[in-house]
Amino acid sequence: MRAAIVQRPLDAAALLAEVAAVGHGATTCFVGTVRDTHAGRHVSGMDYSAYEAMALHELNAIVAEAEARFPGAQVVCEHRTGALGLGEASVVIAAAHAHRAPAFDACRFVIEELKQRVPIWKREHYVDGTRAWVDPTAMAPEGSHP
Amino acid sequence: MRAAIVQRPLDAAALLAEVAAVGHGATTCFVGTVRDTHAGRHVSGMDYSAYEAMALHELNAIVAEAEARFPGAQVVCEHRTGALGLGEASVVIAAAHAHRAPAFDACRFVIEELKQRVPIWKREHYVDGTRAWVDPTAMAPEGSHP
Amino acid sequence: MPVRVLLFASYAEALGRDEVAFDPADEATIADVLAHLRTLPGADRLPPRPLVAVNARYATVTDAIRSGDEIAIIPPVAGG
Amino acid sequence: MPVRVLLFASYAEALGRDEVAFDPADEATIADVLAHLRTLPGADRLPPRPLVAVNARYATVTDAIRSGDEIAIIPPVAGG
Repeated sequence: MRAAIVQRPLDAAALLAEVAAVGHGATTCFVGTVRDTHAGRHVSGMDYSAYEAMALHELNAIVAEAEARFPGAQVVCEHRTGALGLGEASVVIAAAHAHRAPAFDACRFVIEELKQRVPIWKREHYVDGTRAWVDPTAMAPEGSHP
Repeated sequence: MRAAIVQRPLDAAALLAEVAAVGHGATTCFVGTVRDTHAGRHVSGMDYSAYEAMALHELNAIVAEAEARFPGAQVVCEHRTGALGLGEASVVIAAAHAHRAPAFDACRFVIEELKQRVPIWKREHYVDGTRAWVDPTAMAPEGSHP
Repeated sequence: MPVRVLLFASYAEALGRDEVAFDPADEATIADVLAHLRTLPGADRLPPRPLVAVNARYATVTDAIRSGDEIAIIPPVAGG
Repeated sequence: MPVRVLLFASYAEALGRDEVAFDPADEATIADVLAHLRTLPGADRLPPRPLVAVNARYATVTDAIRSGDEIAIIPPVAGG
């Protein structure tokens, strides 16, 4: 298991390779990317910031919880901070297991927990030049994903 | 959407890139790989064969069903046939969507359906030199994944 | 005109070949194809009700077959 | 000796700074930190009960604080 907060572009293939092992028959990954629309507004980019020490602690805790909840799973997660353009990856999670159900479930667990408790924030930049902090607690559930 | 039966090594990163789009905030992938043990036996490799025309038809149908069931999802799947060594990928699925729940669900749907209905077979080679066709219908559920 | 009957994986191994020709009578069904296969050496290793396909689509044993059809007897699938 | 109070994202923007020093009385709690913050310009944009952390771990407002602690006021998280 490993978690990191990084300032460089993410590499999903590298994380898939990191959890690969001949005892694993199933590997899943999740890539979260900056989308061009949010809550009906046209987005041009996103700034991610973090309380880095705490975010790293929480992310490591979540990855460890995933491996404890799905015994045999190997999980790695990297979250990027800084200014990201449209389509760039903000988070990548890779999870491997002997079998596919826990590989999927471990990956899903990490992204759901990450969104609940890792102190990372994002400010959207809109095509009209304005910007706003994203507050998932203030949005309709439909608009709050991913 | 796209599905293929191929005889070359699979490239998960290429499939992730194929479904990427600025309207997609979430991309998932599943990679199935040859495992070193199965039902308690030590595996040294695997031969995959297919009724290729029918397998391609079923795989395309499954990918189309995934996109219909999860509107907005974009899905691609490649399955490899031939002789595969330990750790080599036999199948890769990538699914992208604006939001994460349908991205995960579409990916999962494809692998579950694939295992039910795509006419592909595999023969395991064991470390002791013997080999056997895998019959998921004859195995305990625990040993039948992935 | 005969139909082609395709065998795969463990079934091909059981019968020692991956294709069988069968000349169906009028109004023949897939059941007739299976009955013919069961006369061949090794056919005792086929299950009572194998999956079947006609022209690369899943079918049922009561389905009619036509001259030129490609029939397939499908072992338990194991993709992924 | 004062504690450091860290502000992030929309809260840092609201108060126009990302760190505030606060010299706690004996037996002070995080509630006292928040009460101090609410005397500062822009603090009306903080919610009634923000998430808080002490030394990079989630905490509750009734938790005691100690000299040298790093207190953080955590806006709604939006990672991923």
